[in-house]
Amino acid sequence: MRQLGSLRSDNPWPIIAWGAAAAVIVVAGALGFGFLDRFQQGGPTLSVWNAICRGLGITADIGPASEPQPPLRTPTRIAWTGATHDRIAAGNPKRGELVAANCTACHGNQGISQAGIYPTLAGMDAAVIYKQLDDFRSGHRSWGAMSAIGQALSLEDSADVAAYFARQSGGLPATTGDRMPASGRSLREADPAQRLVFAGDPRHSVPPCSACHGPGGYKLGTPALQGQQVNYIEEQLVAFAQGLRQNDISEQMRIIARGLTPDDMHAVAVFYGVPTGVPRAGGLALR
Amino acid sequence: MKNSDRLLALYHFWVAFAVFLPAVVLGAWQMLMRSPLPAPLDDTNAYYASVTLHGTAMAYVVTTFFAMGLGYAVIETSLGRPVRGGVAAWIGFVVCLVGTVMAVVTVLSGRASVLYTFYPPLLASPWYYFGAFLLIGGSMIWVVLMIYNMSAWKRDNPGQPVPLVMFAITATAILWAWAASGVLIELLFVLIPQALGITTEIDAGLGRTLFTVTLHAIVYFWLMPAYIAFYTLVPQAAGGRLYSDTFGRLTFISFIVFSLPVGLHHIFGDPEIGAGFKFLQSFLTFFVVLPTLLTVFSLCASLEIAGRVRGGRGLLGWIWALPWQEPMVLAVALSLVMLGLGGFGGLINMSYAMNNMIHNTSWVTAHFHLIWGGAVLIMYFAIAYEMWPRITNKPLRSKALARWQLWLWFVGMLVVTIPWHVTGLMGMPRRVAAFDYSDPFVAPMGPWVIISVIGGFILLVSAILLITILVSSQLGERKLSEPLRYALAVNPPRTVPASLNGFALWNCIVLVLMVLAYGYPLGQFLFLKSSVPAYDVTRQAVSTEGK
Amino acid sequence: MSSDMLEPRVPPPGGTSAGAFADSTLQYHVSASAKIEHVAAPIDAQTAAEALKHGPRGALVLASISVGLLFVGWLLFYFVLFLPRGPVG
Amino acid sequence: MADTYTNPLRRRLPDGLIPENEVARTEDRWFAIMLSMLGVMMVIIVATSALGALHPPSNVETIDPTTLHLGGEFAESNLGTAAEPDGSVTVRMIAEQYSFVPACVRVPVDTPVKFRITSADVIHGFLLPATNVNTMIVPGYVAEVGTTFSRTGMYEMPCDEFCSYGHHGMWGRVEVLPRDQFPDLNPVERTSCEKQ
Repeated sequence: MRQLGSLRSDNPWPIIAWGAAAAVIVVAGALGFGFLDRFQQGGPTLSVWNAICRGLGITADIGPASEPQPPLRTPTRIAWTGATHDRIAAGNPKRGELVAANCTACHGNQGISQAGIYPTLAGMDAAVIYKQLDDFRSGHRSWGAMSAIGQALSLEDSADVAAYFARQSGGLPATTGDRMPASGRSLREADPAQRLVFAGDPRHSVPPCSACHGPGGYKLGTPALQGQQVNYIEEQLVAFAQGLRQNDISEQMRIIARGLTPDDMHAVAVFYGVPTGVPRAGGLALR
Repeated sequence: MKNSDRLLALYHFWVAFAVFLPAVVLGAWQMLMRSPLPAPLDDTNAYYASVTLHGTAMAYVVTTFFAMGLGYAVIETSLGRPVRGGVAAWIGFVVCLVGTVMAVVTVLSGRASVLYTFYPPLLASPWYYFGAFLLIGGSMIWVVLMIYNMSAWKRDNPGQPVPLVMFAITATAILWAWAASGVLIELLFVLIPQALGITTEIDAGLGRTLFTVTLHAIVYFWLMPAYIAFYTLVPQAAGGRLYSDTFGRLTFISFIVFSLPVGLHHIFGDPEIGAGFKFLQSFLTFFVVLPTLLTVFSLCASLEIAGRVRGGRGLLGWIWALPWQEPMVLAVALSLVMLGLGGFGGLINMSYAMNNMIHNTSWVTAHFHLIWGGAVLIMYFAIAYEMWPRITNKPLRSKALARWQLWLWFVGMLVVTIPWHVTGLMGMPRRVAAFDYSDPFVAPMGPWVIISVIGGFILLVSAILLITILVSSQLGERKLSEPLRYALAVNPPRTVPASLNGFALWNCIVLVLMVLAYGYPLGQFLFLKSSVPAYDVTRQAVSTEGK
Repeated sequence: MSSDMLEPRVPPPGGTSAGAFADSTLQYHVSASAKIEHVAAPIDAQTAAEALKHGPRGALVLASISVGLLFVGWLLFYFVLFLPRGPVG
Repeated sequence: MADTYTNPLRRRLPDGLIPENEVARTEDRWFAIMLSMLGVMMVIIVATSALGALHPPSNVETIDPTTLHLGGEFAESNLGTAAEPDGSVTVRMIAEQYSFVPACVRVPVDTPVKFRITSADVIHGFLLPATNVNTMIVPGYVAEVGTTFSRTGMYEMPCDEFCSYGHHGMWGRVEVLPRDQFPDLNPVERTSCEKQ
């Protein structure tokens, strides 16, 4: 602080420095807030007051589209809010086991499916099961008996049964994010399935499946696919591509499936899936 | 030099260079990965982990350890007395080293592929954040020691000018303290609470804005050792004297003042900051160019003195008369060329709306590789060649090899970055693991990318050569070396105005400028409702926690 | 290789390291280092003054050319590349 | 000359063999030249930015990313290109891990286009090569960037910010159509580049 007090003639720097700093800030502030911000792309020139607000980031021109809105279509009722997480986390697997007794006829003992059209549920993320059940309940997803079953289940039932299946082993592996690096997991890979799964197809807006479905990647609301039924995976991809299934949030899977050819879909399904009736060794169908 | 201080400097330098070499290997592999050429272990996930590690190593580890080592060497040689607080210095060293190991191991395990810039709401394993916090926080011990040593010397030598090199390295430490405040606050109050599950939501805008407090000034923290060499080592290596001591002091002061309230120019493309503050900081950024422009002239003038004394005639004849066999003189010339090219890229980036042309393209990668990886790092090499005989008492093995190393680094860096500038203008995004070169849009970039890969491997050869020279010199015969010498100005000042001999005034100005430039942009997050759920890259979300 | 060792540094004509000549400026060496053995003044101030008797003309020319190129390049980028890419805001 | 020049800011600096004044004068001159060069650049930036209303995209507007699909501006039925009464168009998009939604949009040439984009999860980037359209997409905020395309054709749209493991697969497209073709498109055709 000694320096600050010394405004003697042998140290002109405090005056120079404070003066220069003040000048720079005043000029920059006046230009940035009072002048430049008045001009906007495709809009009228703003008053100085509005320009200052815009400069600060307080904008007034917020509002929905001015043209007539198309009728609202929502893919699902579920949103990944804290409340949803809490409800799923509150699921009681013991109670879920009782509810799940109704499921095993199709989805197999402990949720390990033996039939190609029914997905394996054992080890599936509880959030995924919960969301799909709610979509069946609300009609955002429809498939045969599942719509009726969904409507018969309460929210609590859904959370419980989701918790039960999520804890069953021998089905789908948990995605932990851990994975040793391995060769052949880039766009150079010749095998189309391996390439799609690990590198995607950027030209057709297809990201790598593994980034969300594993191995190695995970995304909220996304099922792990290793060990799922081949037919089921392929069928769902076709349904997403053709718009028969539309319950994916923000068109996530519809966009991707539209970029896949039928051959791609089959290759990916075979890569991930376990053909029906093949016994699983050690619980994990890892490649 | 006292033996303990010698070891202190040597250990810091060795951590820096030991981390540097593998980081270059990663860089070369990454270039291969994103090129059309075949790559070993081509795994896109590994690429993102590698980018995280390369960035963390180069941006935090190499630079921090190098600056700390240089600081301790400078204290002893410029103040002419041993480092005070040696125990604290070793504690700082260990803390930083533990942080480094923690961060590196976590990234290698694949649990922290969030890049060294963190990118909330992506969330890494808490161990990565702890590691980064210990590394950066540990270096604050060094900051305190630098300030303490300088003020203790000033107290003991009233009225004397602080040696320019000590003034400069203390300026570096003070700048680092200011710069690190952003990332430390982000780690402590945004990332670590979220990673530990203490908070449920994260404000990505707040995290990014805090990081920009660090993001520009950290670059000048990396840069300042190079400028220290420009002002205090180069003139004597060339055989002349420093043109102006005052210019040097003003340069380092300007870096402190103007490299801090300008960080928002890194997020010109972000929606959380109003246009007014973007322009304000763009305007201030123009002033951070000034010290570099002043240095270019001052450095040329110092070299001109040397060249003319050595018999150079005519307007530019002094250039040829310089002792080019000296690694330091060669390095400074190569550094200036890269500084010019990289600086040009920087002028484009900082020019308000023009940033949109190249924001987040490979142009930006090219820019900071030229500045830091080129202009700055080549001076780190030259400083190491200068320091090694002094701190090991073993002469440098071969100056010819050192010259080769510097030339290879220079050529490699240009071959790497010139194509990146071109592809950046073509619209190639950065931080991308793989490109589909069969896409007609990407295809024309292929040849450029292949050229840059060649440069990457030239850099790798140069890095290996550097380590070879340092190791073989250190294993050589012990021989008493000349002491490290700092350039005397043509007019050495007898006294220096108080403001050019300390930092109180400048810290006050920085504080005021930071409040004006960052007060509202950070304060707005108190009332903006913009917190979002985090996306943990390492484990599943809450739904299967109970598994 | 051995002749290529770093030390001793070949002294340039007209002087050697600090203390080798009588130079009045050396008594104010503290601005470089508090210890005279760490001060480099390979030439005395008189020689330096002689070298700069016309001012740092060469340095001015060299620095002006480099900075001039930067400036011209910036203008080209601004008007030839940036503005034709269309408005943004 | 050198002796008569006294810079008031540099009084009491030490004198040496080269008159300190001389050094100071050269320094001041160089400083002034550099300052004016930067000044010229700043004047150019301010003038062109004012004339062309050029700014970095800086619309500060917050939104809840978890409920975008439940209604409001970014519900899926509302995404894509919408014509405004004043003749301009607004493109609404979501960026999510690891897609742009819609993956391809169509807009008319020589028409003011305003992109309004938000993220459903993490940070993404939005870049149209060979234009100045470039903005970060930060979750919790709506990014807004406007331009006018002067050239028809297909523009690639890579995500230009690291958004985790699938980042390299996140590419979208914008197709700029001749002005007369655009009004004939129905809303579905505007938000999909597949041949109808």
